[in-house]
Amino acid sequence: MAEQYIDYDKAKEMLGNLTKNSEIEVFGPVKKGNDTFISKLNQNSELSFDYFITVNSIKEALLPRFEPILKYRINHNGVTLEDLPPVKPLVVFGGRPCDASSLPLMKKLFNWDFKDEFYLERLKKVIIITIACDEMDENCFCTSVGGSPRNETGSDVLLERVCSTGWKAKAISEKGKNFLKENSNFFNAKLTPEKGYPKIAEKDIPVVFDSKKIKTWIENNFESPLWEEFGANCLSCAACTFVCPTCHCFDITDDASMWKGVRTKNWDACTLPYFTKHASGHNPRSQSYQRYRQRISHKYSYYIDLFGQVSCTGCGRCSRVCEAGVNILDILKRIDKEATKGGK
Amino acid sequence: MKELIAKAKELLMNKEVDLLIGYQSAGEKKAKPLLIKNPDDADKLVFNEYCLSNLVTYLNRPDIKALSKVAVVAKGCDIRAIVVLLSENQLVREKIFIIGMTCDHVMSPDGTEENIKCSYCKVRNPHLADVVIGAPIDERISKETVVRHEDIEEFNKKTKEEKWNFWKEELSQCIRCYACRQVCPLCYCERCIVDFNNPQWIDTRSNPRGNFAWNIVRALHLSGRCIDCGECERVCPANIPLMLLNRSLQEEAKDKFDWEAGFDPEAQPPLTTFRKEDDEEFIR
Amino acid sequence: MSENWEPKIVTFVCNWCTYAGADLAGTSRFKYSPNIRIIKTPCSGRIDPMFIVAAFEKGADAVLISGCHPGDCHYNEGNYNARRKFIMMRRLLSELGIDNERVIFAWCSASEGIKFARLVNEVSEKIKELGPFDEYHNLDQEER
Amino acid sequence: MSENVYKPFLMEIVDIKEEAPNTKTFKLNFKKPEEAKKFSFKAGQFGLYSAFGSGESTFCIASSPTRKDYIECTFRIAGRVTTQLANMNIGDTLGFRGPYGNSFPIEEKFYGKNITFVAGGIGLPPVRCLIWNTLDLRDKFKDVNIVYGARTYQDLVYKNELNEWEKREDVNLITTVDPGGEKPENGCTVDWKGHVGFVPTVLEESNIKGGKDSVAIVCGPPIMIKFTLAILEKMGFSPENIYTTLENKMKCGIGKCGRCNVGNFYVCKHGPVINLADLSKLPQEY
Amino acid sequence: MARIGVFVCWCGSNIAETVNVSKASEISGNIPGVVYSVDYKYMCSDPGQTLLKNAIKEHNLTGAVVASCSPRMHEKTFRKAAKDAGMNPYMLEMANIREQCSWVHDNKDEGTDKTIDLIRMMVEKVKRNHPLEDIKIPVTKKALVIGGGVAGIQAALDIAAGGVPVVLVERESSIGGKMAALDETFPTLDCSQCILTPKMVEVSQDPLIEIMSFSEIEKVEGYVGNFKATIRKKARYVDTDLCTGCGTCWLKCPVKVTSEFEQGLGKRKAIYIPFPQAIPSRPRIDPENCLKLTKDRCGICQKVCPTKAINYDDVDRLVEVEVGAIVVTTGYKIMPVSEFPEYGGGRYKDVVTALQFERMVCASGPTLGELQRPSDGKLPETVVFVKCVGSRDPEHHHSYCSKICCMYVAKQTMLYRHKVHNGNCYVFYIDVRSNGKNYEEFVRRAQEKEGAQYIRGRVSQVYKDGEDLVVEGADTLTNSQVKIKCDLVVLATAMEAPDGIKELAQKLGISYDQNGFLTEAHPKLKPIESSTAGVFLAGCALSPRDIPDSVSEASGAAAKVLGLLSKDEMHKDGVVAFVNEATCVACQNCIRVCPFVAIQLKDICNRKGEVLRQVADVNPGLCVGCGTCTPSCPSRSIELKGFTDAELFAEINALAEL
Repeated sequence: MAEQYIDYDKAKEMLGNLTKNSEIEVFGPVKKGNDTFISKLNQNSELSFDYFITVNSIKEALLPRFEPILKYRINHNGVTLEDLPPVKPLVVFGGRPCDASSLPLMKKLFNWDFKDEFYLERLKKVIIITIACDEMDENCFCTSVGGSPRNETGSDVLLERVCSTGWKAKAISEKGKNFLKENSNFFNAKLTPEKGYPKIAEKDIPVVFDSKKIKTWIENNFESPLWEEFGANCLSCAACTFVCPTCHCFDITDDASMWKGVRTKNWDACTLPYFTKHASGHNPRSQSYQRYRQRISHKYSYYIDLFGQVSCTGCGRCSRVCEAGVNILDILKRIDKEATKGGK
Repeated sequence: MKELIAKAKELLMNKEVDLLIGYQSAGEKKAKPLLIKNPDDADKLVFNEYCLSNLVTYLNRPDIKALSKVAVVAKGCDIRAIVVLLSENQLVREKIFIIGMTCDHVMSPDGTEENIKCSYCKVRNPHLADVVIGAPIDERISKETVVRHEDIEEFNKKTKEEKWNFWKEELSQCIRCYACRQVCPLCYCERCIVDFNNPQWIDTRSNPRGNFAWNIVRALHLSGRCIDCGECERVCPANIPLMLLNRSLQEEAKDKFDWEAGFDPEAQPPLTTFRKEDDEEFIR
Repeated sequence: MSENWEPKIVTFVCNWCTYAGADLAGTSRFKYSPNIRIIKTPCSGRIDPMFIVAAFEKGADAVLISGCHPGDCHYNEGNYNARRKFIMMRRLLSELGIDNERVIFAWCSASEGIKFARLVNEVSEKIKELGPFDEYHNLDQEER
Repeated sequence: MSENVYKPFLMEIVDIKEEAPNTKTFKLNFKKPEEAKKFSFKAGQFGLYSAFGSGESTFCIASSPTRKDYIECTFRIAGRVTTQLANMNIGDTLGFRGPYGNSFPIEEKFYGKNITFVAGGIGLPPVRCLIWNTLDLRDKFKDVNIVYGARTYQDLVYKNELNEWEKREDVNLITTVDPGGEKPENGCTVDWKGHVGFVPTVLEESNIKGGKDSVAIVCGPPIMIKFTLAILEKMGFSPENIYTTLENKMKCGIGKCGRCNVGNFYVCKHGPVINLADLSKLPQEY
Repeated sequence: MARIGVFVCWCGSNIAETVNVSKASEISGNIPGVVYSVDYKYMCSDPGQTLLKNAIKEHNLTGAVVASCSPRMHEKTFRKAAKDAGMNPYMLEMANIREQCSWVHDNKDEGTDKTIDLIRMMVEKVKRNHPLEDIKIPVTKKALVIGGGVAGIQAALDIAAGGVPVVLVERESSIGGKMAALDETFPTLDCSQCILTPKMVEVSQDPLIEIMSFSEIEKVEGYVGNFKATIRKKARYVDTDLCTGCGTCWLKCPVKVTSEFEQGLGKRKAIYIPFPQAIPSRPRIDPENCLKLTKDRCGICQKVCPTKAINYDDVDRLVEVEVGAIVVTTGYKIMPVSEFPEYGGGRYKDVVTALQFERMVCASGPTLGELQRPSDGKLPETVVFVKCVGSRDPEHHHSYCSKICCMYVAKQTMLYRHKVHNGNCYVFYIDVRSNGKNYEEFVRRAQEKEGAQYIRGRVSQVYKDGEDLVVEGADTLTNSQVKIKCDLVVLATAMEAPDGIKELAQKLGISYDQNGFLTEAHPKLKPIESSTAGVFLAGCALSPRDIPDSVSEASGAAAKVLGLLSKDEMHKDGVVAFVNEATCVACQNCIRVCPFVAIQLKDICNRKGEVLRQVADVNPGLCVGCGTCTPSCPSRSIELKGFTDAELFAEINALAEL
């Protein structure tokens, strides 16, 4: 097949077209203030393609902020469970490789023994159209965790910028191939690749730590005073975890009137003070640095024990969003240094 | 800066304080909080117009509260938070050492615009401080001036429907990360009302209903208390203009109760008192 | 709006003045619209502004809050404290674009049975005019 | 979409027992007999019980896996869900999903050994399941000791069963109440014949023996566990032979929600049963 | 286990006419948690109550909803019935389907629907209700009366008459108050001393009354039934136990100073009793003027004292008393003439207050009743009285009316005319307020029979013309300016709250108004109660009053005290606030809004006794259950039993769509 290109206008048209179909959910980049967000699109959404990286990750599309997992009716004789609406197919446009590479990671968890079909079903039905990076900032570190600006993992279609207003499309998966085929009328832009694109190469993002060393250090240094230093600035909000492509913790709550109710899975975060607090008042992780330690350890140690992989894609979103100045890359580099120093 | 570092070293060296909270550089035109216990670390301290954070919020953290004395670098606007915390029995004045910094204005990180709160600032020279560092600065607004916020004026030109649609759109983007709560120096509850589930006052789902309830209760709990530091809006990852609500309630407190929070630790907070002649035109 | 839609007006009253006023409306047989549901609290000081939100969330089209006139409070000051909270809540609701006609505050004494009946009728008529508060009710999305 | 892992079985309350102040035991039958048929569990496993309208709460299954067709759970009123559960009547419906988690290694590790149960207060329900399991297979074990204590006589749960065990020749039951708990002014309605003293002390003073052949199962409030473990080690129980169940906060019960882990140990998946040797390797975050 | 019964009353046809009661009962039976529902013709009748009681027992109900009339009518009835049947009375709620449904609606369908809603709301509430217990507070059977004027004297006597011991605290060295300084009293013109002193003696002789004169309240802790007052017994330098009141000391004392009791018109000694009939009849030494205490000279009194009662080393002592109730009768002070320079006050000796005038005409006064003007002792031939001086003058002084001036000015004109039969006396007035028994007649007598000339208008100035004073003012009836030459000007200056009243109010936790007068708990229905339970008020401490009002209020307060202390313990209902100490952060909002000072901070300590943190703490004895604290608490750590958020939310929740 000949090379396929899509430009801004065609992309807008395509996404606009897809949004018309109420049977599918479409996510794409929308500008708000100075920032761009991956948002669920509707007819009025104003798309924007000139962004370096979205504030949030595409996680939101596959693991909704809240999602019903049970519906029921209450009556005098008991309770009746009701069917849930089926998961809709999705198209997610505009994530970065560090977004898409989170999906296989997350799948491992939701597929672990008990299968969370809500996530898995969406994963089956989603088309991930990733835009390869052609910019970076000081918070990016995908290469240190096995990624790259043009990493294909998790994507169905990868778009690579060829000029200021368009991309070259590449199908990665079967799903992606079909999508390109079905939407070939949008992927037929006549674009001439311009010089200077892509602006960055893999080598621009150097590997700055060794995640194996970090794991070993974490395993042996649970009580290290450094954790207090790492978490010193943390104010215990959930901004970092909510924008993170791989943070997946959730809460389950019921909302009910007298007669009917819905049980919902909601985002929750290990950094929030109440996360592990028992009804008795006991809290195993009562201090903010302990919670921050859990976050890092989970990603760089526990997850590897369970699923053999670091649960971080190096997107740097957590550092960008943290206004208290907690910077994950600084911390990982420091751990790396400590580990090297300690010889472990 | 030299003066600040010297003072910090002195405090830490003489063990006058266990911890000092100040700012450090976080790259060009950026600063971030610095919590230090060791006098040697004092060299990292900076103070410039990019020192946006209100460090007073750290004073509420349980591990910091447990210390016997803590020094905090604070601008006049930040000290207003200390005043409120003192009046609400959350701090013991003797346990904090306030390093007041004179400050003309701060800048948003892109480095061009003066932060909006600074145009209403009445405390360029810090009050209540144990030591004031920096040359005195002319106050551009006197304490008596009744501030009219331009953003509120502009917003209030909208019709009901426009306002409703505006907030519906904005608040539907709230992801309930509670960054606004956690960064707020005045949100110090041991258990936030949103974590209270019997009854469940506020839907914890980040659906529009829950988001409305959450933002309403937050604004209400800050009414008559908010000191206009703007931290909630600054940290909001969804860029929701939270200060629109807080500022309008500040105006209301000023208009109806002649009250501005954060100046007098002895004064009775307005929602815990009343005047018999309070406005009741709206009551039938 | 369905044809036989009737507004749902949740009313929070204090025990000593307005509840007694409503009783007086009853003993005097002043007829009023059946669209209100009264929730009794000891004092208007007990009425949390968040009750308004809760009522809207549960399907109320309007909320009526009533207590003793200033100076009449059984507990001296409860209504004064409440008044300040309501001032703030009202401003906040209006900032959010919520129609002030849907949140009504009134003082109604134990002797004002007629005022209570009139009030309910006025509010009921007004809300019929405004229609159901779908904007708020529709905020309750079970799915994204 | 295939099976919804979060969908509970609907259960009917067929019996309610008031065990102690604010503590109740429900006996639950499956509403659908076909679900009952398929259902099985092992001692030590737990489930999530729904009060529809309030949410889910985690408790162990307190009945023995050797007794089919029903399950029992015992809970104390602590939060919103348990409050609603406590308000329910016989015939009402609640939800149950499970069984989840690991179980006590009865066949592998307990057969042929002396078994000592040490429980305090509301810590008895998690081991009650195992006690009945043990008693139902009594000839597989050597001595069976049960040391159980609570703050007051009122707070002792399963009083009928305590009587039953007391009478059995093949069980050594030691009951105790904290000093003062035997007094009528603290709600004691009987002439208390058991011990008066804290569980660890009573355990230490007993004639129970440790050693290779002995397994202990400990459950109760953290402070009791802490002191009991020290005593057990002194009595000659090896850390591998001391078991307890962890009770971290849980939401999903199936390893997804990221709440219950202690280090890389997911209480809902790798636990809740854990022996002291393994527990000591985990970070102190429970 | 919620097992709730619903009882729908027909109230004959009162409810049944507009509400389909059987349908309401039937549908109510389907609400989860309801195990029994029934409708009945008259629930409040004996058979109705029996039905309720039997159902509670038979169905083992944990809660009940009676849908009938207003709870204001029958809540007590049904709760008592529930209690009789063994159910906690607070587990019964009423749905008001008569006053607030059947009587105000016409349409039966609408009425029935609303009834079902109202029942459902109450069922949901009852599900969340908790059994509450009445609160029992032990009481100390002793009372404290603060202020020994006529009101305090009366209150003490009445309380003691009821068999309850009383401590009567007076700041001055004798009880008696302002009334002791008066000459004759309106409207009967009986001699003030003649009627007051017997009462003073009675107080001193009553074995149940302990007088602590020359003493002040230092501190008050505790709450209704259980106050602990610390009283400062100021150094008197005279041992009152040893002293017999023989009077040798004050006769021999060489120092003469101006007498306060005589309003500055007479003299007293440095060791003195304020007036001859003082109770206790024990002198004190004025340390500012005593030569021994100021200059270490003299010492005569000690030398002459036959009982060795003089102690120059005396110091203040603090005494604690435990009492169950407190009566505050701290009275008033009057504004001095010096506040009114425009009327010559402070400039001319012959411009005096009405109280000074009382002393000038009093037979026991400094001139023994000879009327002499202060400047030169001349008999005043013309006297001008000016009313509303400082009162009813919001621009300059007080906006309130001092209430008694109209009457005592009328009295004083008569007293004057009785002394100076052909003297002229003029009264400047705004209007004459004489609304008491025989008061109007009294004023008319002064005007018509006793020759007082009333001029309606304000005085603009008083100045001196030679030896004479000239009073210049307006006569608004003739619309003319008047100038009156006179010898004496008497100003009826305003009554004011006494010094130290605010401090005292703060110690007692009671409120005061902008004028410093104490505030009653309710202006109409609780006129002698303060906002703090167990603290009662009487007399001019509240606002200007005359003697009969003060005395009757004092008796009223005494009756309140006796009622309160009549039982060994007080009972109050269980609707009180409670604190969740685990989540309270001691922000003090609740403490600040509580109108009854029922909440305080409490320290939470570890086992070593170190303070870990503070929390709010409700004193259930003081809490009246208004619930104002609850919305003030941002973390909802204080709630009101019987009206918890869970209970009220349940009612709101019950309204959600079917």
